[in-house]
Amino acid sequence: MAERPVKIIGIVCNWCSYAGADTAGVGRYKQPPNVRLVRVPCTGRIDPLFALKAFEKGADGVLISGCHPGDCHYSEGNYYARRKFELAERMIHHLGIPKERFRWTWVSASEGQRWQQVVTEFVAAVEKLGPREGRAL
Amino acid sequence: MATKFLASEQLPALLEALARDARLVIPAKSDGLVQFDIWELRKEVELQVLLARQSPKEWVFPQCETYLRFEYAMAAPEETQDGASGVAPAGVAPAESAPAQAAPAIPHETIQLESLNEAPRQVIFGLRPCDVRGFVQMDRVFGGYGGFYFDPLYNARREATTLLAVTCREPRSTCFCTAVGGSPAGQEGVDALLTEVGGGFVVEVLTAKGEAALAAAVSAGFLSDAGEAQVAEAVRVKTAASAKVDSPFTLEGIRENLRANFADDRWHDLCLRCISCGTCTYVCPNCYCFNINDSLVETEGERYRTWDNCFNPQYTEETSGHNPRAHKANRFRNRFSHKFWYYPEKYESLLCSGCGRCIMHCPTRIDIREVLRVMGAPAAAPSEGVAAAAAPAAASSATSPVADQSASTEGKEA
Amino acid sequence: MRIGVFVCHCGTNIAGTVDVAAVAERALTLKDVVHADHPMYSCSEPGQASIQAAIKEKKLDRVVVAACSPHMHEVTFRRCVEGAGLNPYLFEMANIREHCSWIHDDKQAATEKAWEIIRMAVAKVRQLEPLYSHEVEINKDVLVIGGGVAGIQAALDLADAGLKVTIVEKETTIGGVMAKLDKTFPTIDCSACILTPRMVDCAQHENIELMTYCEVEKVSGYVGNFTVDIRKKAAMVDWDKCIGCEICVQKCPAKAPDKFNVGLEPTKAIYIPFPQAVPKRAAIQVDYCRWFQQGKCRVCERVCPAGAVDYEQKDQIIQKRFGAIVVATGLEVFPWEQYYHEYGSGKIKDVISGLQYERMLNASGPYGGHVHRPSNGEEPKTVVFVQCVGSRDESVGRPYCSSVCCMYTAKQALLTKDHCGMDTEVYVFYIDIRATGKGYEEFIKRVQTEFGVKYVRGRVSKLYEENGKVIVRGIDTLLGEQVEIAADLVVLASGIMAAEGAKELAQKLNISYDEFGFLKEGHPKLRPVDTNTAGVFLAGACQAPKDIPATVAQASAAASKVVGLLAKDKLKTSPMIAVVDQKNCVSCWKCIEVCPFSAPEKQEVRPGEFKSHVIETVCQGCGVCVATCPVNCISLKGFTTDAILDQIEEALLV
Amino acid sequence: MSRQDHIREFAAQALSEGRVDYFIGWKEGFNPSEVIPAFVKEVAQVDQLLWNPLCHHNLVTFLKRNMPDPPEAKIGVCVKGCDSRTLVALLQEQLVDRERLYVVGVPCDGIMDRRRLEKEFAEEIVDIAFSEKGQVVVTTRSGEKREFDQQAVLLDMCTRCRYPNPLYADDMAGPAVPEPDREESQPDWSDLADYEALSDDGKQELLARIYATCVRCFACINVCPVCVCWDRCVNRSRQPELVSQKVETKSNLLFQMVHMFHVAGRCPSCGACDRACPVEIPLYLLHRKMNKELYDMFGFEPGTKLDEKPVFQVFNLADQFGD
Repeated sequence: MAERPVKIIGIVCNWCSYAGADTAGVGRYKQPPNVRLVRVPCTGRIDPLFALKAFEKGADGVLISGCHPGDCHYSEGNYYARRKFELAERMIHHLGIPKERFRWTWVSASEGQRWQQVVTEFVAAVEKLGPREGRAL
Repeated sequence: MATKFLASEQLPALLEALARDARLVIPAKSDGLVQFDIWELRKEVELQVLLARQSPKEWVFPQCETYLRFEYAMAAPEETQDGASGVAPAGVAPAESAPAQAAPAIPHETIQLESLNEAPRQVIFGLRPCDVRGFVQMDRVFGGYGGFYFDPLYNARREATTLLAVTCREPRSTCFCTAVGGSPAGQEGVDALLTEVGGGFVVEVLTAKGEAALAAAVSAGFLSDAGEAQVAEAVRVKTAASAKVDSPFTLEGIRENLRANFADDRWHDLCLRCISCGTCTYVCPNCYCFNINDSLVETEGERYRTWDNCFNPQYTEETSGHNPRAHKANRFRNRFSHKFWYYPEKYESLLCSGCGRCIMHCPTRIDIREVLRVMGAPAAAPSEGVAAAAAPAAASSATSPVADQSASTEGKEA
Repeated sequence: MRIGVFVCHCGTNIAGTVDVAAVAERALTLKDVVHADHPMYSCSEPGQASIQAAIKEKKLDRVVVAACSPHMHEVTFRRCVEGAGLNPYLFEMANIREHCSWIHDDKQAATEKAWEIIRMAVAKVRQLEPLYSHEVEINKDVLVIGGGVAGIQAALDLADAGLKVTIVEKETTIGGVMAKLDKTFPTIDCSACILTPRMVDCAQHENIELMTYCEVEKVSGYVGNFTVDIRKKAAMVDWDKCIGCEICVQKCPAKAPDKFNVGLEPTKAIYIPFPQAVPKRAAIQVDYCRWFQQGKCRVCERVCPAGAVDYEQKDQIIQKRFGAIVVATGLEVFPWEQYYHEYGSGKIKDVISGLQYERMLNASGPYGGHVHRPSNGEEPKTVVFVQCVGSRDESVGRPYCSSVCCMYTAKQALLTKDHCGMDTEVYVFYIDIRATGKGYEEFIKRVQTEFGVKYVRGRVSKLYEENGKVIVRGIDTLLGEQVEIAADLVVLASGIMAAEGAKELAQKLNISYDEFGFLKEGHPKLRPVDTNTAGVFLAGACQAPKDIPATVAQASAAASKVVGLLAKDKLKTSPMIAVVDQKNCVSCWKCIEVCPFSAPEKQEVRPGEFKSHVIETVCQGCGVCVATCPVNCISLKGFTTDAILDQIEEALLV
Repeated sequence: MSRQDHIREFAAQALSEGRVDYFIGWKEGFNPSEVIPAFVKEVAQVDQLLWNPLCHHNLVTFLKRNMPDPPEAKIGVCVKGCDSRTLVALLQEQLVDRERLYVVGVPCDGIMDRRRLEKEFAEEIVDIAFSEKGQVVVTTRSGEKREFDQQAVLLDMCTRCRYPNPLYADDMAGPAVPEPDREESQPDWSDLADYEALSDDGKQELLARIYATCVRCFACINVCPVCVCWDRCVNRSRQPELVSQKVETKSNLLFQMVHMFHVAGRCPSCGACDRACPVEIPLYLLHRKMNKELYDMFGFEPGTKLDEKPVFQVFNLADQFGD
């Protein structure tokens, strides 16, 4: 039996990256179908534990994206968030979850093409590692 | 029943024989920590260290057990007359027609239940008489004693479990089994008791269960009949061991005294260093409180129970947010009062076998012996400034959160 | 719970790639889903009608529409379900167009993905609760901070709209930078002639209260209900008595630096900045006053015909309440002396700043409009202008363009020819000419051709004195050669900075500012006069360097925003905000620490017991506090942790 | 005057002058090998107080939310260097009321790793004594005596200590001990090296083994001096259920990660959690790593400066994280 397709949880802010993914859609920028997006108002709303929770529940990868620094709709949310994500990234790797399975980045509402690129690259990286089964987290 | 002798070198063979037709659980060392574990995984039985970190309680009363699975079967909804609504899945039984005005029922939701009760045959080897008494004391709460609740999960497992205990040759300074009616060589609830003597163990087979568990070993010749000298040495070992156990407090009048001291401010002093964690209850051989959880994801769910403990701030929290045991001291008092007052009152048995694990492993070494010496003794004279025995709850309720509820409420525990 | 799921065809936009009928059918196997349908166009009138009909017939209490992006039609469908009597927030959109059908070709994969997206939406909708907007009473008074042209314009517009306005100005007079200017480009209008009538209007308008020589001390509250502490600085003159006769100024024996004239000539310790000042009131610069410094003098007190001088005056704090705030704190000129040591650090007398030159040109300035060399008082024969001093220069930490210098330099070059004669040699060193306004490019052309001002493209590397001249050494990048000009006067087009104290004020107002201290607009394109704090608006150069027309336009825009805001008697707040479950609050105040809007506050729930409370009207719903709260006792309505976790979990059920 | 004498004297003064309602120090436990937190309410009891290398408890734990009894009690407390950093972390966020505290700083030469000693004997340890020469004499119940070099049986964290002297104290129990030049030296994270050298799968296997043991007793969380949620810990919450109540490896690890993220920037790795864990889970693998990364990210050492804020409650526009 073929390996199951990898499943990636994407958590994106409403104003930039969710809209950027919309822009990608409007521009018909084709993407692999492995990402499931959860919309939140701001990256500042994202508890890094959501990513750990996703891994616990069996996600093969977690992608977080929001407004570029300086562009936050709420002016400061992503400044707090990037500190947390940076630590989360390091700690997630510390737990033996390969770096390639967690990515956080910035995609603005106008960057449809960049969204396509981010998704395509990330899915390819996770696919290279394959599905995660039976891990400690 | 018979008294046998097991030569030291035959111990591995005995364990192998025991493991043949039952799950064998032994104390074993891993990363320096002695814990009960399945023999197949760790074959070195550890009898030098007196007590495993945790009691063997979890092998009969697991910390977390799923005992019910359920699934909502989603049939289709009632068909509508409106063709435009499109979806008309095939093979769906039409729903019962509901009265026109009422909200339509949800006829498409049925639930399937599957109850789980795994009770493999098992032998716990190498536990101590106090560990066994832990089970014996706990049996009452789960076993329907006095016409109360009978827990099928616990009893099935208890039934399938044989307890082969080992006499404590070198009791610790924290041991107080004799103070609570036990002994380093206690036989209550023990299916067979091994006592280490020169060259091996004297094995006293005490119950039919014990006999059955050891039958294979007897027929294979690992166990021979014990000689008189060996039996005599075992008696000496036991006597010597008993002498090494302190009797740090007296049970006499303890219930009455705890009741009298219920609202005493000294509870606050005693628990100042308590961090309100659950360590004492989770290492304890007979703390049995548990919590029930449901989890449901989409249509599938399960019900499981997990250990809980009276130090958990949410232990008695009510839905409203009110907690009758809001203060750490209230919760602290409960543990000791439960073991020596409420439980005995209801089940006619103490709920402490004196293993001392709670003393050894408490992060701040809260000492149950000290607590009982203070609070289990007659209330202090009023001249010492403690408003308690004579002027109970009402008088001190203004200053002491301990006094927030009456003793009788607490007494209904468990 | 009775959930209805509507999977939109969107013509072939979705149905072309996703098997919508099959997905709708599968949706019925989900827990709580009692109805599923697949309309051709959900957003169309028949589509919406079918949703409303289903809500009524099937008694749906939650609705999921799987269609396009919520950015497209969330509002549409919220209204739709509300029309059928459902709370609009018991609705969730599953985006299976932009995020699915449009980006995938494989029908099977797209259908599978659409199915999972819908399941996630159903998982979320189960967690939603009805939400209700709240209404709060609003105060209709407006505070304008800053009395320059931006503040004046905003105040007049607001006052004309019938709102009570208070202008707080830190100087003794309103007028700001524009009052210092001689002429304005490109029309060469007299700056004072167009500004002073407006200043007078402000003073006379029944709806405007001028609070000059005042500063904002503290701001609390929120949109519709701000409470502001204003510090009225002690002028040492009782302004109720002062008649602005200037006798005190004439008799005062102590000299003091003249801020208004940018230090060209000193003024007196007791001063009135300029003749047309509004209000025309005197104030004492205590640091230079002989009475305050040496304990003798009191000349002003003696000569004052009104008996207005009061040496005992103290600062006063006045508390006022407002519904909205317009920030118009304006600009400051870049202190080039501290940075450009190659230009002599301000030690060469005949090197002056553009603003100083304005005062020199001005007829009511210290020299009566006569251009002369500060070193010897002679009229200059060769004048060199240097652009981009403190603009577009990373080396002094000012990478941005100050936006007005190209134009004011051209204007000053023209005025030089006008004042000193057409035979005066006038050079302008520039990097690029930015003349993007109406009539600006034509103006530059006119200055270059009609007035013969010589434009040299290149930077000036050094200014130094030699034989009574200022030697300007630079490069002409068009010719590719070194240029050296012996000038009589050099005017530096010093750039624009945010006003001193803008950052501190921004902190008090809880609005953002950039690394240069310019205040941040709500959105660079779509909310250029809003800030991220509701009820606070921006006007003029406090937001970014801009010229007078742009400033006035923004001021009017800010005013119209305020009018729009205060046109209602009550404010409706978004219900998708954070709310504290005080039962679980552990009073760690991390929420207060991180909130960009100061929405959480300490609320005394029982005597001495404080819990966090989010002020509904202030919260913007970003959720930073929610992610920071260690006990998760703050939840963001519409985006609860449960809803997020359930979506994640649902997506991962294989 | 020994540090112990100082402590007793400070305690006696504070109690007799009524500056504190009670004074928290250390005293002997149920035998001389055990030291426990002491809560002294009367001057007559100050002689219980002791100071020796067994005083591992971080007494700041007893200052945090809901611990003081009565809640408004004025408290005197002893802090070692590492303990003082947890106190500073609480003070940074105003989570304790400075006005109600009297802090006695105790410069520290390092604390015994009692668990390591326990593992040297099958039998119970009943006495641990310290000689002048830096030797530790351990006696078991049956009378066996063995000597150890004190430096060799210190807690691992004490051998890497950068802050042996309290950073915040009203009075100091004796002179400071020598400490590293922190401007010059970097923190030593070599204790993590073995774990970090593991492959991703190796780490997961090890974690799976370690976290299978966790019993969710909350000792780590409740003893943690900077973990203040106490009765409201989100690890107990079932709505939202961030961490499953099911006691199993995955959720046990997640449980611990919740703790780690919630103390990130406030935890100075005092090690109280490691020592409290009844099943000896090496929690340092997480909190030391976290602090290593925070140091790498921000050059930040939690709880060292009173006027600093924990790094996750502030931000810097110039932060250079992400792409």
